[in-house]
Parts: sequence; C-alpha cells; structure tokens
Amino acid sequence: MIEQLATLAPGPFHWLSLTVLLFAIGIYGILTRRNAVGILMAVELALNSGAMNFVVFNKYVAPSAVDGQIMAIFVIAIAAAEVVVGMAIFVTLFGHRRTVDVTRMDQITDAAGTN
Amino acid sequence: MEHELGFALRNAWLILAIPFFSFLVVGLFIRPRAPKLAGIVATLAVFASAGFAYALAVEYLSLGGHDGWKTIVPWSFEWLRFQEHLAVHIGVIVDPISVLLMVVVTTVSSLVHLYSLGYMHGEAGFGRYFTWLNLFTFSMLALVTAPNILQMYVAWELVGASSFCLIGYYFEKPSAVEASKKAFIVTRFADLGFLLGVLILGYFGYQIASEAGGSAQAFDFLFLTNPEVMGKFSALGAGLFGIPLLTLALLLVYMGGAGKSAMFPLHIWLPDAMEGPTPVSALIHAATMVVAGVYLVARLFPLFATSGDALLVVAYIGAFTSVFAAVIACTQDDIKRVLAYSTLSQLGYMMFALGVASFEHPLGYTASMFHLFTHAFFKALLFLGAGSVIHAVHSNEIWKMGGLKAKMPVTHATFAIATLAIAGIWPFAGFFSKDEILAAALGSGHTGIFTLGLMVAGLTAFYMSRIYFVTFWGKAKTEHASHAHESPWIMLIPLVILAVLSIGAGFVPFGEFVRFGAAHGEAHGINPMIAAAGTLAGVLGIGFAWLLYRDGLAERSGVIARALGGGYRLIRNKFYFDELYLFVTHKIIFRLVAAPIAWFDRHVVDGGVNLSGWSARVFGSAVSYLQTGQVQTYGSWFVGGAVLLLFSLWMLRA
Amino acid sequence: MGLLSWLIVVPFITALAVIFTPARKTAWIKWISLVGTGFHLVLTAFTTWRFWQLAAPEAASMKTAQLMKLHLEERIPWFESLGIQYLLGVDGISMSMVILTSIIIFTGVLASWKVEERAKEFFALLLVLVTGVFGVFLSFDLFLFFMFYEVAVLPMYLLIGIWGTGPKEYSAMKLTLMLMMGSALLIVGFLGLYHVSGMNTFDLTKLAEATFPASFQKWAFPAIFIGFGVLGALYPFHTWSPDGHASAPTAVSMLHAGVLMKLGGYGALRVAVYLLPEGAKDWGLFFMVLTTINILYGSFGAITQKDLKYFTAYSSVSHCGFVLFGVAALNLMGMKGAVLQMFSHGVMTGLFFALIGMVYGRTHTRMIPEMGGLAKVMPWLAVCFYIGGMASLGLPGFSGFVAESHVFLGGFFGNPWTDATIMRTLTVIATMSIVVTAVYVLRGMAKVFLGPVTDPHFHALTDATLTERISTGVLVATLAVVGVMPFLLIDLIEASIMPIVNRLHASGVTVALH
Amino acid sequence: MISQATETLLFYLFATVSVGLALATVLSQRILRAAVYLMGVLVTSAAFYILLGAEFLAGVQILVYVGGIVILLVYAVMLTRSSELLEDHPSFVRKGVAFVAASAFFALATGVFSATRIGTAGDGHAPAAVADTTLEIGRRLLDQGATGYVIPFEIISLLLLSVLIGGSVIARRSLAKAEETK
Repeated sequence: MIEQLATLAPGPFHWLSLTVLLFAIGIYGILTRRNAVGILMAVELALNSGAMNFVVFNKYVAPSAVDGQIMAIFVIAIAAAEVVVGMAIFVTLFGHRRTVDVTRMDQITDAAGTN
Repeated sequence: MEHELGFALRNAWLILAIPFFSFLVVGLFIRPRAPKLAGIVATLAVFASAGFAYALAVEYLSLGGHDGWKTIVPWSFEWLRFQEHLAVHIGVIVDPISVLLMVVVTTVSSLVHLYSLGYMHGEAGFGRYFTWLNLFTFSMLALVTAPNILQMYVAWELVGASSFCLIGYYFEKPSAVEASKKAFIVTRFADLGFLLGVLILGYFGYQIASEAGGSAQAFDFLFLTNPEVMGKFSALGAGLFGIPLLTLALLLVYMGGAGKSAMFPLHIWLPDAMEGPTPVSALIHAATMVVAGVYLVARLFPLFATSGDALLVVAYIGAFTSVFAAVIACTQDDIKRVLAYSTLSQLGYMMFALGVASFEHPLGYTASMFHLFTHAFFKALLFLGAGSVIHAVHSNEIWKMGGLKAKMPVTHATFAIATLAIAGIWPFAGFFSKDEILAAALGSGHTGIFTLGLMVAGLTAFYMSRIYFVTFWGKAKTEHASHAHESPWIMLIPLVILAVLSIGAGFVPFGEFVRFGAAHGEAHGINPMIAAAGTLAGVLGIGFAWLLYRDGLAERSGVIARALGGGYRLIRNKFYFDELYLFVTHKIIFRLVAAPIAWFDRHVVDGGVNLSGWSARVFGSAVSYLQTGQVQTYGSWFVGGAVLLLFSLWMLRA
Repeated sequence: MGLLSWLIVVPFITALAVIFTPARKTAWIKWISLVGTGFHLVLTAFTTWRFWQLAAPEAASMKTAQLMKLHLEERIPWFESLGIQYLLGVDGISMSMVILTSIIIFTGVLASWKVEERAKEFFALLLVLVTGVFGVFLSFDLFLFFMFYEVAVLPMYLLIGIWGTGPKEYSAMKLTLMLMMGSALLIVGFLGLYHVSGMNTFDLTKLAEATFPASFQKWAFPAIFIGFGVLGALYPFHTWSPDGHASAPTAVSMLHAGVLMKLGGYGALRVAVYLLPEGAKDWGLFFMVLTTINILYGSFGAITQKDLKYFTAYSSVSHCGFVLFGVAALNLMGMKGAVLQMFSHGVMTGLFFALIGMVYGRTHTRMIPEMGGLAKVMPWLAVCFYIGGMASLGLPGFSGFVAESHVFLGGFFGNPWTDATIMRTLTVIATMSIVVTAVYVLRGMAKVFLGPVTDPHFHALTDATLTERISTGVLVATLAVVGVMPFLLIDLIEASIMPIVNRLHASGVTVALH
Repeated sequence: MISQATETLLFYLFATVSVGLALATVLSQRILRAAVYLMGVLVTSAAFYILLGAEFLAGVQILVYVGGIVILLVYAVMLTRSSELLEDHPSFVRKGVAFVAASAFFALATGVFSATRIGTAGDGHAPAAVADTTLEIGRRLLDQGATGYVIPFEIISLLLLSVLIGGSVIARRSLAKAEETK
C-alpha cells in the first residue's frame, strides 16, 4: 500500500495544479463576490496561492537557494499592505455610499453628486 | 441687287428697329411716369413702322416681278456664331410673302393700337398693356422678316412670351392666369418639336454647307431652299422609324407651326386665350400670331414640296381642324369663343390650301396666302366689332345681347360686312380667297378636301350669321343691352377702315404678286362652277341661321339641340379636350412623375447620405454598450483577454 | 503685385477692413463691403479690357493651338522642391467666370442689406469665401487651385450653420461633408497627376505637355470629374444642394449656387478634360447619361416643390446638369455652351435667390401655397422674377437661350469618339427639359405673383427698396446684355476652348466606334 | 524528516481541506464565515510551506496572514456593517462568465505545466537542499552583494510604513465625515 502511496507522491505538477486551482478559485471569487470585503478576501486567496507557487518552484527548481522563499515573503508583505489600503478605501467608501455592494457602484459620483 | 435699292430697302433694319426701341423707351421710361403718353407713343411708333412697311412694299414691287420675284436680304449681321457654317444672323428678308405679312401685321397692329386707346381707357395697367403690345409687334415683325430659321425660332419664342403677358393682362383673374399659362406651355411644347426639327436641319445642313464651303450658312432659308441643297436633303435616307430624315425634320418643324397656329391636337389654348383683352385677341389670336404657323410652312414650302408626304400631313390636319372647329363654333355662347373657333377653322383652311399645293399645282400656295391676307382684315374687324359690343354690354354672352342694330349702327354695319365677308358672299374679300382655295383643292385632285371645304364654308356662314342675328336682331335681352350706346369714335375708325379693307382686299390681283414657281401658273380667273357652289353653301348657311335665330331667340334652335341630345352636349363641351389635357398634365405628369421624383430625391438619394450618417451613429452606440460601469465585467474581460493572450503565445511558441 | 493678384487681394482686404470695424456699426460694415466689391467690379472691368487687348490679336492663332495661352501671368516660386508655385493667369474661360463672380458678390452684398445679426462676421466670411473663389478661377497651379478651393468651401459651413434658416446645422453639415468628399477625390486625382507625370510640378500648363498613360487616365478622369461633379451637382451627388440652398441665407445661396457650383464645371473642363483627353473619351458617354438624368430629374423635381428655395435649388440642379452635359459632349459647341451656361445660370440663380430673399424679408414665408398675388403689391420684384423665369426657361433675348442652344447643338452634333445615335437620343431627352422648365417656372411664378392677393395683410407690403432695385437691376441687365449681344462673351470664350478641343482630336487613336 | 508516504498522505489531506475551505470562502453568503474559512485556507497553506521545507515561511505566514490580515478583514467587515446583510447571489450570467474565465485559466495553466518539464537544475539527482533555510534567508535578505535582497527589503519596509500612515489617515477622515452625516 505504501508503494502505491509512493507512486502518488506529490511531484511539481501536483503542487502547481494545486496552487493554480486555488488561484482559479480566487479569480472566481473576485469576479462573483458582491461585497467589497469579499473581493479582498478572494484577492488574499489568490496572492497566497501565488506565494505558494514561489515556494514550490524554489523546492523543485532551485533547492539549493532560498530566493523563492524570499520572494514569497515579499509577496506576503505586499499582500498585507494591499489589505490595509483596501480596507481603508472600503471604509471610506462605506462612509460615503452607505454600502459596499460593488455592483451598485457604477457611477463615479453618486446621485447626490458627491464622489 | 444690280440696280440701286430704294431708301426703304437700303435701311430695311428700321422695320425692326422702330418697334424695338419704342418698346424699350415706352417700357422703361414712359410707362412708369405717364401711362397715357405711353399709349400714344406706342401707337405712333406702330403707325410709323406701318408707313415704313408700305414704303418697303412699294419699293419692292416697283423692282418688277415679271420673271418671278427675287428674294433679297438687304441687311443682316452675325448675331450668334456657333461654328463656321453655323451662325445665326439677325436680318430682314424681303420677298412677296414677307412683304405681304409685314403689311398685314403692321396695318392690323396699328389699327388695334388705335382701337385700344379707346377700349383700354381707364384700365389699371394701361402703360404695361401698350408696352407688351409693342413688344409683340416687334417680335411678330422679327418672325416675319427672319432670313434664317433660327431667327424665326428666336422671334417665335418672343411672340409666345409676349402673348403670355397679354393673355395674362388681367393677372388678378385666376382664369386669365390659367389661360396664359396654358397658352405658353402648349406652344412651348410645340416649340420643342420646332427646336428638334431645327437641330436636325442644322446638323445635316452643316454637313452640306461645310462641303459647299464659302459663306454658306446652314440655317439660312436661301441655303435651305436652293434646289441642289434640297436635292441632297431628300437623298438623306431614313431617319427615325424609317421616316425619311427630311420629312421627319419638316414634320417636327411643322409641329411648332401647328402649336402656334393651334392646329388640331394643340388647339386647346386658343379658345382660352380669349381671356385677354379683346384688341389683343383681335391682333394676336386672329390676324398675326396664329398665322405664324402658316407663314412657316409657306417659307419652307419648297422643302415641304420636295418631301411630298409632309405636305399631305399638313393638308389632312388642316382639313380636319377646319371641320372640327367649325362644328364646335356652332354651339358656343361666348361671342369671342365662337370667333376663336372660327379662326381655328379658317387657319385649317389656309393650312390645307398649302397642303394641297405642290410643284405641279402651285395655286394652293397663292390661295393660302391670299386667304391669310383677306382673313386678317375681316377677322380683326369681327373681333374689334365684338369688342365694341362687349364694351357696351359688359358681357361676352350672346344671349345677354340682342337688338343692338338700332343702338350701335356703325358697329352693326361693319360687323355685318365682316360676317358676309367671312361667309364668302360675292363682293366681299372672303369670296375670292375661299374660291381660290377651293379651286386649288379641286385643281390638285384632292376632291375629298374640296367637299370638306365646301361643308366648312356652309358651317362658317351658319355660325357667323347665328351670332350676328342673336347679337344685333330681336329685342334687347338684358338691361345693359337695352340702353347700350355706340362706342366712342376712336374705336369706330379702325372698324370702318377694316370694313373697307374687307371689301377691297378681294379685288387685289393677288396672283401677280404672290406665286410659287414661274409666272404662268393656272388660269387665275374665277372658275364660275366653284364660285357658284361656294356661294350656294354660304347662302344656305345664312338662310338656315336666319330661320332659327331671326328674332334673336334660342327656342327654335333649342329644339334641334335637344334632338341631338348627347351629341350636342359633347360638341358644346369642345369634345372634352381641355379636361383630357388637364388630366394628362395634372394626374399623370404631376402626380405620377414629378411627385415621385421629388419623393425619390428626398428619401432615396437623400436617404443614402443620411444612412451613412445614421450607420456611423449606430456603430458608435453599439461600442458604448460595453462601458457598463460594473468593475467585475471589466475584470472578466481582463481575465478572458489574458487567457487568450497566453494561449496564443503558448500556441505560437514553436 | 500684378493685376490678377489684386483681384484676389481686394476682397480679402475688404474682409480685413470689415473685421476691424466695431461690430455695433453695421451700417459701416455694409458700406465698406459695398465699396470693396464695387471697386472690385471696376477692377474686373479694367482687367477684362486689358485681357481683351492681349487676347484679341491671338484669337485666330488659337484655332490650331494645342496648349492653353495664359495672359497677365504671375509666377512666383513657392515650394521650390515640390514644384509648387504661386502661378496666376487668365484666359477666356476664367475671365468670364471672374466677371460673373464679381457681379454676384456685388449684388450679393447689396441683397443682404438687411442682415443685422452679427453682420461683421457675416460679411467677413462672405468676402473670404469670394477670395477663395477668385483664387480658384485665376490660379493655374493645381496645388494653389486646391488651396483656394478649400478656402472657398469651408466658410460655407459657418455661413449656413449660423445665419441659415430651417434645419441649418443639418444642411451645413451635409453640405460641407459632401463637398469635402469631393475634394478628397480631387486631391487623389491631383497627386496622381503630379506623380504619374513625373515632371515634379503642379503647373497646369506644363502638365499638359506630359502624356499620361491610358490606363492611368481611365481611373484618374472619373475621379477628378466626379470630384468636381460633386460641387457641380452631378446626379447622384447633388443631394446637398437642395438642403444647402434652402437653409442658406440669401447672399450665401446666391454666391453658392451662382458661383461655387460653377467651380465644379470650370474644374471639370479645365483639369479633367484638358489634361486627360483619353479618359474623357472613355467616360464621356457615361457622364452624358448621368447629366441627362440630372437635367430632367432636377426640372421634374422642381415642379412639385412647396418651398421657393427648394424650387430654385432643384432648378439649379437641372441647369448645372446642362453645364456638365456640355462638358461631357466633348466638342467645341458643347464646351462653349457649358461655359456660357455657367455664366448665364450664375447670374440667373443669383437673381432668383436675391428675389426670394427679398420676398421672404417681406412675407416671412417661403411656402408657395401661402403666397399669391404679390405682383400687385411688389411690381418691381414680380417683373424681375418674371424676367429671371423667362431667362431660365431659355427665352431668346436672355443669356439662357444662348447657352442652351449651344449645349443642344453641341450634344446633337456629337463627337467622333462616341456613338452618334445614343448621343442624339440623349440630347433629344435633354431638350424636353425646356418644356418641363417652362411648366415649373410658370407654375411657381403664377402661384406666387399672379392671381388675386391671397393674404389680406400682403397689401401693406412695400416694393423693392433702392439697394434691392440696384442689385436686381444689375443682374437683369447682365442677363439682357449677354442675351441680346452674345458675341461679347462668345468671342471671349471661344479662343480658349479651342486648345482643349484640339487636344481631344490630337490625342492618341480615336476609340473605335462602339 | 517525515517519511515519504506520510508526506504524500498529508499533502492530499491538506490539499482537499484547503480547496474545500477556499471554495467556502468564495461561495458562502455570510461574509464573517468567509473570513473564518479564509483563515483556515491560510493555515493549511502554512502547513504546505512546512511540507515544502520552508518552515520560516510557515511561521511568517501564520504571523502575518492569519494574525494580521484576517483580523483586519474582520475589522473591515465590522466597520462596513456588512456582516448582518446576507449577500444575495450574483446573477447567473456573472457566475457563468466568472466560472468560464476561472476554469479556462485553470485548464490553460495545468496544460502548460503538464507540457513543460519542470526539472531540477541538474536532471536526475536533486542537489543538496539548504540545511537551515531561515539562516540562509536572513543572510540573503541583508546581503549587500549582487545576489542580496537588501534593497527590496528596505523598499518593502518603506512601503509598509507609508501604507500604515495612509490607511489610518484615510480611515480617520472618513470616520469623522461619517459622524457628521449621522
């Protein structure tokens, strides 16, 4: 049974298809979520799968170095920054428009003419 | 021009210059300020040109015509140059028929001018009337003295335009405006034929002239009528639909003549032209303009004679028109319309007289011109007489007149003379010219036309005496008629002069002056047998009219009218030709041709342009549909695009 | 500065003078424009006299000349490398056109004496437009020709768009766009000429010496002819003219119909037929068919028009058809007729539009059914309209007949390269227009001027004022003078048409009669 | 350190858990639950990092992502008061389009990966893995040499500082405005 398990050992293709699947789910989330914060979450998901991808490549392509992992760290850092900015924007957006439903925000200025 | 020309012949251009300058002077300067003076000056100018015309005639006749009259063109200058052998000269041609016409036109015109001074007294546009009358006289003279066919065409149009203005003199009366429009458009339609004929003659004439070289001009009558050119013309062979080109050209030219002389299909405008003032009708629609067609055929007679069958067409149309018009004339109530139809009928007479003439029997040519000469006088007299009656009774309806014999003695006497003249009774002019025509018809073997001529003579006598009896005999039928009084002397003088002419004109030895070909011609004397037949027809007509209308009432004729039933009504409404023409123009040409074209232009051609504008706008709005404002739509487009791009890159990586 | 440059510069200086007068002083503006155009009239007369002195002796030699002879020539290099130069010259055809334009602008200024709203810009634009027109008629360098052509066409948009009536923006837009399409075709043709001639010059007289290959001519001729045809109201491209004229103010439609549409005919004759004789022979019959439709289509269209301006616009479509019909006849009489028709129609339409402007100024309606019996109230205008009408239907004694007889004879006599019977049938069809023209002219005139006065308060209307009498008087006088003494104009034109005819006969083998 | 078989087992276990949770964050109607599921996904990805031998990274992941970002997201949810309202389903068209876009991307990516041979630098044997990745990361981050990452490191710190200040400024201004409008 163990030998069968061995044949199924996760090679680079498995890892990559996993990260890509996560990334695809992230995209799906971005494109369907109506709540702005929901979109932020989906973006986090996608970024996370991106970082993971770096690590996978680091492991399989250049195990002797850690460049992949450093890049992953940077990705995580930027993701954090992105969430902060996103949150600030959505909070102000909520302040003005009283809603965060993305589908209803298709005018630069709302009915009252404020932005 | 071997021997010295007389004064008049040398400066023949005066015959045109006097009326033209008087038209300009009167029209531009005198009319606005002093209408009265304008009338007088215009009349004097026409009298002057009449005098000049007589001088010209005398001088020309003194040149002697024993071996055939020479045609001379004493003066002409190049007016419009198309190409070398194709230039239009303005000039004066002097030969028997043009002298005859000059005399007739100027005489009648001056008498009408004189008469109008009285008749138009107190009218609003007095000056304007005389200006147009002067213009008419000028253009008629230009037509008559035209040495080439294009000057005749130019004068033809000017005559049409001035008659348009004169018919539409009372331009506030819608019926007068309609009549003037109808006259101009019908004659214009006929002039289209004339222009096409001129084009054909011009083209083939140019070919012949350029071969001949020298100063030959394709349009000149002298060129067109000299024998070997005519030979070349007749050798031209078939043109459209197999008709020989010469005949086709002549028929087209004749179409112009038929329009102006109101021959059968194009006659509808003349009766309506009576809307104009009566002196106008007397001058234009009796004596001068309407004979232009006859003069045109006479001028081109040698060509017509060579083509032969063109003359036949002329004869048959002429004969039919004379019968057709005579029949209608018997049923009309408006005195001027009766005279108009009678003119139509007499014109038919002249036309078929020319039609029956030919190289072998040239008598018809002389007869037609003779009848033109006499007809001008007594028809003008009839019209002026009718004018003075209308002037007194203020109405054209003969049933509103009656019993004027006592009240208007001079008018009555002169009208009676004219009626006898037109009926063809012996001492009067009509008898001689009508007899000539009948003799020509019989002589050239056209017996059918001869019998028609006799019948028309009878009918003419009938309808003329009918209006004579109803107008002058019996009791006054209306208030106006009862206390009508004689017209002022200024109107009576022309009546008397014309009456004298109506009697004297018959005795003029016409054969010597106007004849075609060598001097011998047929025996010119009166052929007793034909004379008797003609007179008999005339007497019968008068007698029958006397029977029906001697007390000026209509009830006896009413019996016959009812007996004829539908036929009578058909004739009375002039065979509904006016309605037919109106239907053709309004329903067919305006409704089915002009309106669709205007619609087509507005919607289809214009539409094409607007369509391009519209499609640009539609395409623009289609593209704008993508800007929905939904962030996530853009996201999907973005992802879709990225995938496609990656896919194509990956596919093309090899 | 030669005489011809003055002819172009004087209207431009007047325009500047108008611009510098304060807008309030409308009277001043009008007087300045009047003085300017009046002086221009005198200058034109003087130039004609000088030209006549130079051209008359050579008239005989021109009979066999192959190349055009320019007089009073001015040649200043402009873009040396491209071979573009400021080349002005004049011959019979352009002289008669300059006379026409000078008369029309003079009477146009007089006819717009009542323009009050923004008079300054109106007169300035009008004068700029006419500068362009003079430039076109006098320039013999294709580039310069095209430049002035644009200067002539562009102000039209503003003039119609601002001072027009009715759907003015729509008509202005349509007019300008269609004319631009035409000039696009033109520029393609001119550049074609420039390159294929290989002579690195735009000078028309020099290009005439180059022999263009038949294949090039086959497409270049229709391009240039249609390019000019759009302006000359050639059949399918005429749709801008009814709307454009109906919406344009009086002086603008006078200038436009009277002069600008003649640019089309002039250019077609001068550039298309002169430089590309082979192309002309191939396409001659095709354009003759188009122009025959033009003639009848325009005249039939005019019969049922309700608006006076549309009535005149359709009639000018028909008359412009005569111009291009004459050009397409490709023989001496046809082309001479075309130039005469350009002159006479220019004056006629100028008169018509001036009168309509004056009638509109009084009755404030252009709808024919709403008017009637005006002759009683305004005899002067009625008589002028009558004379204009008679001239337009070709009554002898006016210039209309002179031109039309030439065109008909030209069409009927045909040319060696086209099938005679087809050409003759086309001419016969075209001649029918004299009847249709008579119908619509008389209908229009009778409905508006004759008959009883329909509207009671028409009685209060006044007859023509002094300025209006002068402007209509000048136009009527021109019509009459050319009509009664046509040899004045004909001798001027015939000598300069001969080279074009000789080139047609000389160039290449005659196309087999098909 | 852990045997091959358990590694495979763990991999598949975590993979299914992670994908399940990811789907949950994307599809769940309550936004707060979505936040929690997101936290789950991030934890499982930390586990993946460990599987892949990047322990330091797993720590950073847990610390930054789970500790920081998810909490922030929860704050955002609270501040925008969207936790109560139930998010209604997006329209079928939008879901369809998004699904097509996502699956097209997924298919393309897996296609490309399957076609390309991602091998180690030398084929056959894998070179020696870095023993202590954290030490190595630390050295490389601060290494001024050509291969060092000190510049990006400094830039990142600058970025985070500016975001910190910016975020608070934006949020404060809007909160003050929200007070006024109430």
